[in-house]
Amino acid sequence: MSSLLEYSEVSIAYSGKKTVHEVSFSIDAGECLCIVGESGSGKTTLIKAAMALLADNASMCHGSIYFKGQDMASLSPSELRKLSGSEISMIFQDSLGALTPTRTIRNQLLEMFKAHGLTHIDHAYAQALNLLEQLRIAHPHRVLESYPFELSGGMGQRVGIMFACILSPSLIIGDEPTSALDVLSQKEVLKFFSEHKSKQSGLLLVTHNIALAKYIADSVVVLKDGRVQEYASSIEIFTHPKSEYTKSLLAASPKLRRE
Amino acid sequence: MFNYIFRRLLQIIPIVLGITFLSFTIMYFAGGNAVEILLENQGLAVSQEVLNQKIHELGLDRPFLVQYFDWLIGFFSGDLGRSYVSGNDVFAVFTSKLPATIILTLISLLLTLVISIPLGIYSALKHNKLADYIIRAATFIGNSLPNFFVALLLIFIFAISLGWLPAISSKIGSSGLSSLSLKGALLPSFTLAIAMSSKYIRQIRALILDELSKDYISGAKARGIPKASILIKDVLKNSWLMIITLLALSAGDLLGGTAIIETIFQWDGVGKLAVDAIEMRDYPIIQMYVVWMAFIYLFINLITDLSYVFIDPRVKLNMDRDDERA
Amino acid sequence: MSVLKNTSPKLIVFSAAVIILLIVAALAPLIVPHDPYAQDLSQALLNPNSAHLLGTDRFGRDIFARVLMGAQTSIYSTLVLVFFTSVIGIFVGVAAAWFGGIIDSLLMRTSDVFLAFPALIFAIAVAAVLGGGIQNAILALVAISWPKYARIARSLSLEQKGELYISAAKVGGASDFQIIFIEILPNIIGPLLVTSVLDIGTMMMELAALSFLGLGAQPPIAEWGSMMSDNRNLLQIAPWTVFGPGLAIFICIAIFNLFGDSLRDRIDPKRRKK
Amino acid sequence: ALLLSTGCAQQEGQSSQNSFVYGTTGYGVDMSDAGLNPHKDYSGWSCVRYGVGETLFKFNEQMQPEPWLATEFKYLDDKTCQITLRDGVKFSSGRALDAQAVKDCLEQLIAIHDRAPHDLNIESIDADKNILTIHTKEPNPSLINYLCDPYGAIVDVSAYDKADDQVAGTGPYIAKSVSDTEISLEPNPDYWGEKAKVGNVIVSSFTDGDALTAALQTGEIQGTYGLPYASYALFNDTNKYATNSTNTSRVFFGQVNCNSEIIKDDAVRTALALGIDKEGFVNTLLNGHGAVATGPFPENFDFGKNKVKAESYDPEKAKKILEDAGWVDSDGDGIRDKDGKKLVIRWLTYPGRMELPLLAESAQYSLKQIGIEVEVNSTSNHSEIRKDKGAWDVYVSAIVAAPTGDPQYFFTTSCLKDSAKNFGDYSNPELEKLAKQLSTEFDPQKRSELAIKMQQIILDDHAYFFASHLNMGIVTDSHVSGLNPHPSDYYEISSDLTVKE
Amino acid sequence: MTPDTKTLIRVSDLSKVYKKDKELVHALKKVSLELKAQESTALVGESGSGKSTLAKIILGLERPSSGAAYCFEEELYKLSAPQARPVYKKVQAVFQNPVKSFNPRHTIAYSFKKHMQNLGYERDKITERSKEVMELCQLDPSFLKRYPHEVSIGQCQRAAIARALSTRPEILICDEATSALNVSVQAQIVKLLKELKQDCRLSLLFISHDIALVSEIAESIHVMHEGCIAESAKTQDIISHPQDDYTKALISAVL
Ligand SMILES: Nc1ncnc2c1ncn2[C@@H]1O[C@H](COP(=O)(O)OP(=O)(O)OP(=O)(O)O)[C@@H](O)[C@H]1O
Ligand SMILES: Nc1ncnc2c1ncn2[C@@H]1O[C@H](COP(=O)(O)OP(=O)(O)OP(=O)(O)O)[C@@H](O)[C@H]1O
Ligand SMILES: [Mg+2]
Ligand SMILES: [Mg+2]
Repeated sequence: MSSLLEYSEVSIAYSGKKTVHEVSFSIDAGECLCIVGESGSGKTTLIKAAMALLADNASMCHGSIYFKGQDMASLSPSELRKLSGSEISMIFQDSLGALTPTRTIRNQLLEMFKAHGLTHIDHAYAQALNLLEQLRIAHPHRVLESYPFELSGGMGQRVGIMFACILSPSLIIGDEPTSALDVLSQKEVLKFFSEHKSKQSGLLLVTHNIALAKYIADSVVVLKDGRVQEYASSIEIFTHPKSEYTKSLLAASPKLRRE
Repeated sequence: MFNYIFRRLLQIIPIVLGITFLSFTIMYFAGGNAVEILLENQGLAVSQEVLNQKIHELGLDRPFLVQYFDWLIGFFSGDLGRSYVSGNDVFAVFTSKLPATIILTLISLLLTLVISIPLGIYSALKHNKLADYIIRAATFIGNSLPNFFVALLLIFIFAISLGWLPAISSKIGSSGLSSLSLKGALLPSFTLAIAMSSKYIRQIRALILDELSKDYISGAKARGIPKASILIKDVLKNSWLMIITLLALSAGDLLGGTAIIETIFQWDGVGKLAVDAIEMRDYPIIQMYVVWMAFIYLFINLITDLSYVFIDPRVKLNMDRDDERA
Repeated sequence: MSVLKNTSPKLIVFSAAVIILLIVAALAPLIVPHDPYAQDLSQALLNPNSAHLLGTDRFGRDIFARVLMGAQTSIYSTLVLVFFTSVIGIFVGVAAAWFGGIIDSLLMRTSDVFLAFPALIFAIAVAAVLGGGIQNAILALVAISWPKYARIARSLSLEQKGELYISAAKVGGASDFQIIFIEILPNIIGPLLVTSVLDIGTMMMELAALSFLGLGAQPPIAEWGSMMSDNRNLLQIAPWTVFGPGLAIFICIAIFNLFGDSLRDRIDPKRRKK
Repeated sequence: ALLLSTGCAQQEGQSSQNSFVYGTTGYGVDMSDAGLNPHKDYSGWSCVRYGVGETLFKFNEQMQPEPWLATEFKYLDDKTCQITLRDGVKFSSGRALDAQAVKDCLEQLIAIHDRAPHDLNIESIDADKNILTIHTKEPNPSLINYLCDPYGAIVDVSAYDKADDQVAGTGPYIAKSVSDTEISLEPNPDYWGEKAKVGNVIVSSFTDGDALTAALQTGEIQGTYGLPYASYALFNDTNKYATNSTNTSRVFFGQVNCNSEIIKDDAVRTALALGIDKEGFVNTLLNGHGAVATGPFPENFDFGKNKVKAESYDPEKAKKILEDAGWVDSDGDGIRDKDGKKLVIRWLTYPGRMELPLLAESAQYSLKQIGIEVEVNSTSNHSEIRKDKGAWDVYVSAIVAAPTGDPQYFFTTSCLKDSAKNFGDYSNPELEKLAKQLSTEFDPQKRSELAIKMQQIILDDHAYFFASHLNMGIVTDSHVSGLNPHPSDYYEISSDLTVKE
Repeated sequence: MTPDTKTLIRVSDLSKVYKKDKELVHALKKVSLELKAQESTALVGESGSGKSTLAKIILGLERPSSGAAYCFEEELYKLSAPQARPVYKKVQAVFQNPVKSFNPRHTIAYSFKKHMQNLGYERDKITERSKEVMELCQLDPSFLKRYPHEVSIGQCQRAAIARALSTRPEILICDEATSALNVSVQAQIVKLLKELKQDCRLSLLFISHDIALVSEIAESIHVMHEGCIAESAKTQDIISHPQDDYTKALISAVL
């Protein structure tokens, strides 16, 4: 069986300037892959390409991305739309920015349900509330009734996670999904991701948080300047890093010194 | 909220006073008087005595402030006076012409929206493609033709050449409300809608282009929301603020009547009444018109300001601010 | 040259077209094929032909020459008009949105008064106090048209007001003036630019409409809007008398709009393709 | 009730047979003739024009009074006029027309109308059966002419219904309904003369010439009054349309401002008169729908057109006169000057009458050819500007020169020292003297002679120039006949009106 | 009291209530804290507990519902732009959402320029200083030419830090200012901040979720929970002996 998601020699250019160079990796069902790397190395660019969300001036100049064996580039916009959200979903680095500013979260959630032909909307809605609660949101009702600008950064991020997970997609792509969360919430998110993994779904996470990667990743891609520095299983990377860059990353990770 | 609305409604009073006083002053000092102009229109000369007598009859020889306060007292006691020209009751004359204006306004706004929203969106989606250029070229034509020209062209095509619609919009042989018909309203409404749509299409296109480049569009796409839905519920909703503003301005203009269209199509609305009154210095009618316009604009702008809050939650009215200060 | 490098070819083409239009308008007296004022009643209402490209009007004047000549009056006065109207209106609108509170109420109620006030009364007042002439017509129209821009600019600015970049600018010590002009304005200029180029056509006609008050161009000055409305009765008999200036207005509007669009695309960094 | 209902049925039958919709720019609030009550503003015009009311006398084509509701008149002395009324005339209210009814009507007229009391100058009226005797305060030679004015339409004042503005007249038609924009007419079954032939006539007010044109083209209306000149060409097909026109005494003319330095120069005034191409104006700009004028009155008047002499278009002569007077173009800009002063004429006119701006623009060019610069100010604010004697040199307007067919009117309103419309403060003692004579002269022949002399004076002084007379045209569907314009502009719909199937 | 220990920021009994439909959201409840010269203090705590709100009020971008927040003895939210300018010379901030804090229609360089100009930086040195701070923040100066949407979020965040530091403020308020940075870059930024603290007497109000990071940079910590300050103490005390239940949970949850 082919893997869930496969990047094969993907190169991406902004206004003709190549930014991501021949990146290849793959994720199987029930696996979590973390991309770590330098800020500005092309992580966001890379994952946005999977869902055809690249900016106007960006183009994928080489390689292909396969989801369940299907070339994403060959999908028609409506096929892609059907996949989006229900099969593959994305947690944006700027979660609040990815929500329509003039509509309540609830309104946008219901729209998403309708767009994917959900019949048990009440049930799904209750699930969303549940999920938020599980992610340590104190007043999930209020949050759902809020407009994006009324939420704090961490709340927005958790709403983003909720959006990405609510339809139980087989692949969740997360762009630094916990960067704005306090550690307790982070824990819940990780717990939730683990559960998700155990349901044979894939995870593709971009993160700076080495501890997080250690905790959840099965394999890790280390990216710098748009090139893969190292691609190996999690254990291997964290115990025997090969590239210099990986080593420096691991060394720089701050640790809590308890006396 | 209610406080706010109440306060805004209260503001109407000083503004109406201000506007009417201003218009009265301007018309007074601009010179000319109804009697002279009236008699002159027929091309007959009248002796100065006759003029003076008539001027006296109408009270036009009284001091300016007296005339204004006289009108004001009448206004507050519900008497808007009689036209200097026709001698008819101003309120009755004015209200008899309002239905035509309102019908025309509603139909042409509706047509405008129906034409311009889809085309504007389509043009934005096809940004700088052939379809976009075609639509834009059409709007340039619509934008460069004056109303009277479009009107005459439409009459020529649909009434004279094809004979589908009447050239005269109000039914001959009937007057008042019964002379208004939907069929008759079509040509004048289209005339107005063509010019307005040309503007709206371009405005909507510009707005949508602005919105389409925002991040939340990616978000919606990633959630699998259909494009149409994104356009209507997200993009358009964000653009409503501006569209509503434009609509309000147009509605205000239209409710003020469009003298040229009314004249060409013989559609008896307030626009021509007002223009004639201004030319004839028929103060009572001018004042009625000014009051109406003030009311319309204040009312429409109040509604728009309120609608901002509902459309865009980020917009806060002054009321919130004041509450905060308090 | 380096300026041109960053500019889209479209913008170059359309700005060139605008410049040509302005030059043609400025040089019109030198390049007219006939004397635009020379009447010859025996030549009245001739069909377009090789001698008279757009035919002649009822005074036997060459319409093409008059259209060329009219470019001067029509284009320059409309541009001045649109410029002042939009600048005043936009400033008031953004200021109202930005300051809010009493200033907002004050500015907006003032604009309500001007909006509600019948334009004709205003024009009459201007004509009576200042006399006729095109400058006064422009003055009258500016005075009654700015509120439209104010309202549009205000509504657009209200959306921007809550954005974080404004907060950042505030913390960066920006004055109110800078926030209005440097922060908010570039973000709302797109739709406003569209509005103002659209207004070129409207204003041309409004200028013409005021000529019956003695405001605006007086005979024999050629001016497109007046040419159209003066010859309106001839639409069925001598359509060229109306189509000639109509075509000129169309070309002028198309050029300014296309220019406006490409300028707009250029201002929006996200639309700019390098 | 039975009678009434049969009456209605009959009329309905008639109206279904033939009907006529008449579009006119001559009716409406802005013409101040909306409604039919002759005692109000100009509504009398509508009353007479649309066949509802009739006056005691009516003008013939030469603008001389002829009997109508009255059969004859005679002056008992300078201040007393005896009028004999027609027998067997009934108002549509049912009341018979007798001297008392006429007296009631005229007394109300002078009580409430604005112009009539002054024009008619009536002291008192006696009524005796069908003999009406009018005493005037002063000798009034034009009394009979003034009685032709539509405000003199005789209606049954006791039957006037204010609520729906219904008047009871004696004309061939009765108004079914009247509004500011429309009058619906039906035949008067008791009319004293030949009965009306069209069952249903609607007079519809138009304010736009193009709308009028289009409506006639689509057949929504069958007759028009006030069609724009340009549109006549669309109705040349005589199989489908009929055009009838006549000259009126409405004249397009200019008066000079005698307070202006430049105008005081006789050469300039003469050159002005010589430099206007009246023929071109009438034939090309008005499409021939006018008549070149010499003096204020058109050809069909005894004392009209050819009886007086005025300069005709002669640019060469004008140049010479100016040259002789010292106006030369010394700086080569095409404009003559003298003592450092340019020959610039400020021409004030208004666009309300579409012919006036055309005249201005045409004269502007022809005068330029002889070295006179004309600055045109065409503004609806003209009535204010003309009060400022320093703001203009020539005022060009349109006026009905002889609404009553009588010459006196023009001079008293426009040319005498205390005339309301003598905006340029022209005065000539000789003219004043003749005017006095005219006001007391009863003999028509002598009045004509006086009028000719007076016209010649103002023309010789070059204080006025007359460009053209308006040509009034009525264009109808070719099925319509009997609808002809009249030089007085008073009579339109009559029992002659027929509509062929 | 020596001038060195002057209180720069003083927040007393600060409350902030947002109206949400009919409901009231208490974002801050009677919060008090102080920041002394040359000190750095951190705000950690539950997401949604009001940290950003507090920062905004101190910066004068929101009005408190009650209580007061003084920054250099001024209540910024009460001042007009010209009045506030001298204070902003001394206090700067990095916002939680770095991309949104740049005007989308301006290049980063232009935003820098305006920022420095307004705060009275010598005009002829602006370009030079822009490049300098960019480099300090581990960014190539070529990024100055870009528009905010053309750089990655982490890059934008560094640009925001660079902008805030460009005018050499005395206080820097960092709202999750390093959240989008990879650890190696983050370490360098932290190093930079520490140096500035040493050499340029910079005081920091540091809002973060990363307790490990906070422990490196801040001398004291305020733990926020549901709009209140749950606990305030010296950094080591909090890490070693948390008193409050919430603090305990927080510390023990660190991976
Ligand atoms: N404009 C607003 N309208 C209504 N509620 C708001 C608004 N801004 C913030 N809030 C609410 O105030 C509370 C505090 O928000 P704040 O942004 O200060 O949290 P925070 O501590 O910064 O959290 P995070 O760590 O997630 O950024 C939240 O419950 C939030 O929903
Ligand atoms: N629209 C664009 N135009 C030009 N260059 C861009 C654009 N967007 C991103 N870049 C550049 O491409 C590179 C990769 O950006 P990307 O956003 O993928 O980085 P990232 O790895 O996600 O970084 P971070 O961790 O900071 O979010 C960066 O150097 C950025 O400056
Ligand atoms: Mg990224
Ligand atoms: Mg926050």
